[in-house]
Amino acid sequence: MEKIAAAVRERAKRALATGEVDRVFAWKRGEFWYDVTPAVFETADETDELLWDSFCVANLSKYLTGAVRQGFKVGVFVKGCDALAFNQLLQDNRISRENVRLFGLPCPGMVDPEKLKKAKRYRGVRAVARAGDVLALQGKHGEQQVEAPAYLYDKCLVCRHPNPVVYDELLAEPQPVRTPDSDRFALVNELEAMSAEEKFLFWQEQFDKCIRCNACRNICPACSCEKCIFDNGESGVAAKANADSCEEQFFHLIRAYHVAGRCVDCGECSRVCPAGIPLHLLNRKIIKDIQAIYGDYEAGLDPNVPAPLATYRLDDADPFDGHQKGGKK
Amino acid sequence: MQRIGVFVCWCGSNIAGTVDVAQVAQSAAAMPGVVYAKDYQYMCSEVGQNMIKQAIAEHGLTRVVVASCSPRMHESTFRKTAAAAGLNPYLVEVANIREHCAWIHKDKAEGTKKAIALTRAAVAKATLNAPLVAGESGVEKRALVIGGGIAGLQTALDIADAGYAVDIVEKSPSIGGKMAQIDKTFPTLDCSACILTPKMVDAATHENITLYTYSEVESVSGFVGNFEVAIRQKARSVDAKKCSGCGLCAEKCPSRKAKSEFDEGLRTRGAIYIPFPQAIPNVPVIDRDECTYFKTGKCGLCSKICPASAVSFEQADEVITQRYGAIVVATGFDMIELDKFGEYQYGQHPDVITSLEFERLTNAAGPTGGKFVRPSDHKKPKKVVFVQCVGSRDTSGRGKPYCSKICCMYTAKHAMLIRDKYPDVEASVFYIDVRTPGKNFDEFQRRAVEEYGVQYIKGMVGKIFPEQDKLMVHGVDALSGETVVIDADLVVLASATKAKDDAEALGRMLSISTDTHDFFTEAHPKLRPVESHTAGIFLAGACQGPKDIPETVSQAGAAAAKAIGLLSKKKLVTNPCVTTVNEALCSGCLACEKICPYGAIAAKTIELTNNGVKETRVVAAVNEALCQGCGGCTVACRAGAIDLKGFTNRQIMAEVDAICF
Amino acid sequence: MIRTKVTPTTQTEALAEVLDICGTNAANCMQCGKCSATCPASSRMDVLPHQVVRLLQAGQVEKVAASQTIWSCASCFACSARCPRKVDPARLIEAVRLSVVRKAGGNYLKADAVPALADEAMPQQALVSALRKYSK
Amino acid sequence: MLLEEKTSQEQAFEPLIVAFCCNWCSYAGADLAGTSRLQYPANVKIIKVPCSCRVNPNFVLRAFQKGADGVVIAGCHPGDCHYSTGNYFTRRRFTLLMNMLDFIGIEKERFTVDWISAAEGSKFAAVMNGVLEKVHKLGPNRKMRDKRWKR
Repeated sequence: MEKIAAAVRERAKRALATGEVDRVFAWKRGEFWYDVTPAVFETADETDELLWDSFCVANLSKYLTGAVRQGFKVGVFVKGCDALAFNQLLQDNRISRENVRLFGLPCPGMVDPEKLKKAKRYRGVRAVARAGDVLALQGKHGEQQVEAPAYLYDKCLVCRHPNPVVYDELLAEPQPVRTPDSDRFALVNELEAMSAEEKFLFWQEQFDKCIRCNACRNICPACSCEKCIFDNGESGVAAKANADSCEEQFFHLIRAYHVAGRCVDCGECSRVCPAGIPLHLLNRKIIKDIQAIYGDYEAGLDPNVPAPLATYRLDDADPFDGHQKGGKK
Repeated sequence: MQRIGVFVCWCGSNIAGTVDVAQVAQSAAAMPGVVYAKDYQYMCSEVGQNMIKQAIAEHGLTRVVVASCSPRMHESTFRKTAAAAGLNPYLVEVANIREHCAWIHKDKAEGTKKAIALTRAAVAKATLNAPLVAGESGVEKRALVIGGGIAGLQTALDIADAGYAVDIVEKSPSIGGKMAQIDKTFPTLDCSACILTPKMVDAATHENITLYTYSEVESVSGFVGNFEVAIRQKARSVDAKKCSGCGLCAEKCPSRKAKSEFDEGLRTRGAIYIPFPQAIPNVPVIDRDECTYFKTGKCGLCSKICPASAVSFEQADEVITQRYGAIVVATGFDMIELDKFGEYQYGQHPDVITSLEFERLTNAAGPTGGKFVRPSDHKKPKKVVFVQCVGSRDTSGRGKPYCSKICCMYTAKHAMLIRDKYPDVEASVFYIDVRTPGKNFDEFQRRAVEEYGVQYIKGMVGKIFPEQDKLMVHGVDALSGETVVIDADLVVLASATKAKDDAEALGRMLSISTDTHDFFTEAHPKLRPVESHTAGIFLAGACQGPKDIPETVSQAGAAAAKAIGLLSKKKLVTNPCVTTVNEALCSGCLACEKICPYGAIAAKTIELTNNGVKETRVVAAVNEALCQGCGGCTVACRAGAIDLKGFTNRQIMAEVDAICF
Repeated sequence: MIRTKVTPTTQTEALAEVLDICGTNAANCMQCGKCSATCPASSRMDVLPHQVVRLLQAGQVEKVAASQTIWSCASCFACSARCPRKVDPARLIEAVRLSVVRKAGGNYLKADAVPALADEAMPQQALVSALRKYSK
Repeated sequence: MLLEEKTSQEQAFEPLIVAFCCNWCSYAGADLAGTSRLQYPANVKIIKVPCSCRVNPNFVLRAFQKGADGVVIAGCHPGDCHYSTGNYFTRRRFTLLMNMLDFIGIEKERFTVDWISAAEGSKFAAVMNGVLEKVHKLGPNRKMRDKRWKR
């Protein structure tokens, strides 16, 4: 991975030095060893700080909306899920393809620091190196090697697209897909099997934890409205105060509904939720329904295929026509 | 704060019988914003309306709520009342306490409670009502008629005579349609060509009519009064301006394999051909699929012999774009295929023909020159059997479940004509029911039986076996309960009518609906029979359902009258309840554009300064003249940037809140 | 022969039984006679198929039950295939037949008796139909 | 809770049903139900919308929040939409919303979409009676309800 990282750095430097792009969106080190933060690079010199490692989980696509609108030509690194997000933003007219240089990065899956912490591998670590599926935790007392899959984010374990679905150039060899697609609906299926009462209690407990920090919304590549309806006092549904649990239900249902057919299932909403609400389950429920009822559609795969809620078929399933009377056919 | 007046109507005892109207008025008076509340026996009466006008003036009302019958009944009445008193008509709301309350509940306490809730919802909505001004749009003084059969011709002539320009688009190389193929017309037996040809000539020479033959409508956009239509004029490969119509090319064309469409395939035609002698325009067309020159690059005989050098192999399709105020659809009908009716031997035996083929066979200008002979051996038949309802009234899926309407009459006509000309020929008709409602229709059919001795047999034909040069027709006489067999020489099948195969596609292009059988649906089966659901688009003839010629012509006249009524208007008032975009909220994702059935939403680029930085942004823009106000886009818009006037998100939510009060 | 007047009705138990057995709706029939015209066995029938349907529409099950027709029908289903109204006359006839043979002792033929009666030249279809028809 | 008390409370339960009806078909169907003097309980309150596709999921959730025990959306039959395609979108949108409500534990029976034409007054009454019956069985909707809401 370090070898690829060097190539990544080199490519960014060249892009800025030759004026191929005005800005490069990439990652740099945050405060801690497990902390990687998105960063904007404006000059070739700055790119020494640029990095690519097992913690580059942050999706950079959404940052493009502002920069592209101001007329900058931007270079951006995309992993598999980021590329889906990129396409979704493209479909929503939030960015323009011409102003973006896409550097594709096949992704081996990102490491979840929380999992390392839970496994008590956390203490004393200064840096983490990676070769294939082996993580080398380097600390005060030397190096310790662990198997990477055990510490990857859950969402990475059911990743369908480790390789970008769209890019201008690919900077590494493609990665194999880890698990079959069906696995990602396991939890949804479990919840569906519960009684109405159990389901409600489960979700009420989850939604009650919500502090309305809006992290889920801000990270989401499908949530890209100029002004969210929940921030708009005129809309009649705006509410920030956690006055009553019903408002959290409203917020989260509508949030999930607004990304229906547009969610690329990157799982970022759940990852960033400080309260640990499994928001991605709502999204996946919708994805599952759409696939079951309206056929295979994957948001972000092809921006030219109309989204399920932006189209219809005359012979769509009709769960409401219990009477089968009247009307055409 | 609004100053709202609430007016509760008794509707005599219709409402007052189950709703305590006084209590509704009393409760309304206490609702937020209400400064005046009153009940009266008949709010829609002159006295009632004056009461509203007076209250608007005296109490300075800014909103009016009328709790009365359905808004479908009197909303426009009360809007006019408010307008007369100087209030914007869209500041009026109606609470439906009759159809939705008084008439369905028996218990007075319950009814009163519900009436109060409905009134509260109307008050809550009215509070948020905004004054709306209906827009205006002009009317393009030109009509388009799609289809050049008798329906289209009659419509076009009527509109043109009223002084408006009309374009006729006809798919085939000549106008005339099905009627041109017919020999005689029932119930008067006048010659079809004799009454149609003058109309064709009239249309061709009328100063207000332009013909586009061998042309098809390619796209339609716009709205009532302002349609924009692209017409594809297919390449004739003959320059109509140079051609004198001498017909030499058609005569000399060496390719003779193509079947004549006009003669129902009973004879062949050249690759370059004039469909029939009276064709208008009298200009040949090259069937490029059949032409040796187009297939191999060799031949070109027509071009060489044309005295006017009118043949042009290079001619290309031309697309003409034109604006129209009204469109009349008159695309006509077809006959069903009979491949599912193997028992009748159609297609297997040349002497089993359809009624339309029979028309050509007996026509003086037809393939036999009017000589009544059968196709197989050109001998004169002795016995002719007619079978009605071949595929009509058939729910089994082989045919069509509806009655084709015209077959009883034309079969009687055919049988009668045979018996009249050739008294030695026997004619029998198998029928299920004889349906002859129409002026002089039943008399006509009875004459066939009583004067001309046509054998009518109630029953169907089960199978036909060819035996030597005869066709053994096995059937049943259901009335006598006998099985029958007739050794016929010719069998004529009255196949069912059907909508044109491309009717649904055209319907989609025009955004007008079709029924289960692809006939165009009228706006109301009784009261608006010639209008489609889309304003400005009218229907004439058999494209709306099976019809005979008199009916077609009267519907064509009616459609023309509707079109003239529209074209004569200076301005059209548009619906003010349209959507608007709040550009500050719009992200330009154009989810709204994708679901708009009217193409009323388009992208627009705006420039703005965001925190001192200049940005360009794409936003949605609504064409108010196109928007019909369904509001589907408002739901597609996640940010609520697009909203529907008269039914805003806030208004509907206020109603929900008031109902759940 | 003396003609007696009948009272058309759809409310008889016998009719209900017949309609229950076959599951088709005689009311769909518009008496076009296609079935009778099509029927290859009509020459042996005293009541033609379309008349069977009409009698059933009027509730006259006994007349059909007493007819030769129900035993002449070869169950070739030509009538059903060509019926424009999906009435399925063959099934109606079969149902009447069943309502007769289901009555105690009503069996027309025992299965054991068939081999002796079988005709080598008889087509398979008719043979199977006969078994179905006579051995309930 | 004493049994007696419970029964009396159940008897007192008067469900609140909010029905969104499209102007062209279902609202007219409701008018016809009235004109034909068909009975359905007063618990159903109708809000007119131009087309069933005007109904925002926000409205449905809002109604539940504010105390509705059931919500109905009624539109023209698919294929008969006055705006030609509106109800096709309604069908997709609310198929998904209904499944979602079910997924978080709001009983499917509380949310009904149906196609009622202007000629189907009796169907309108039948659908409303059906909804009432189902909601009666389920009892008051306490889920999603704004706790500040009192009736």
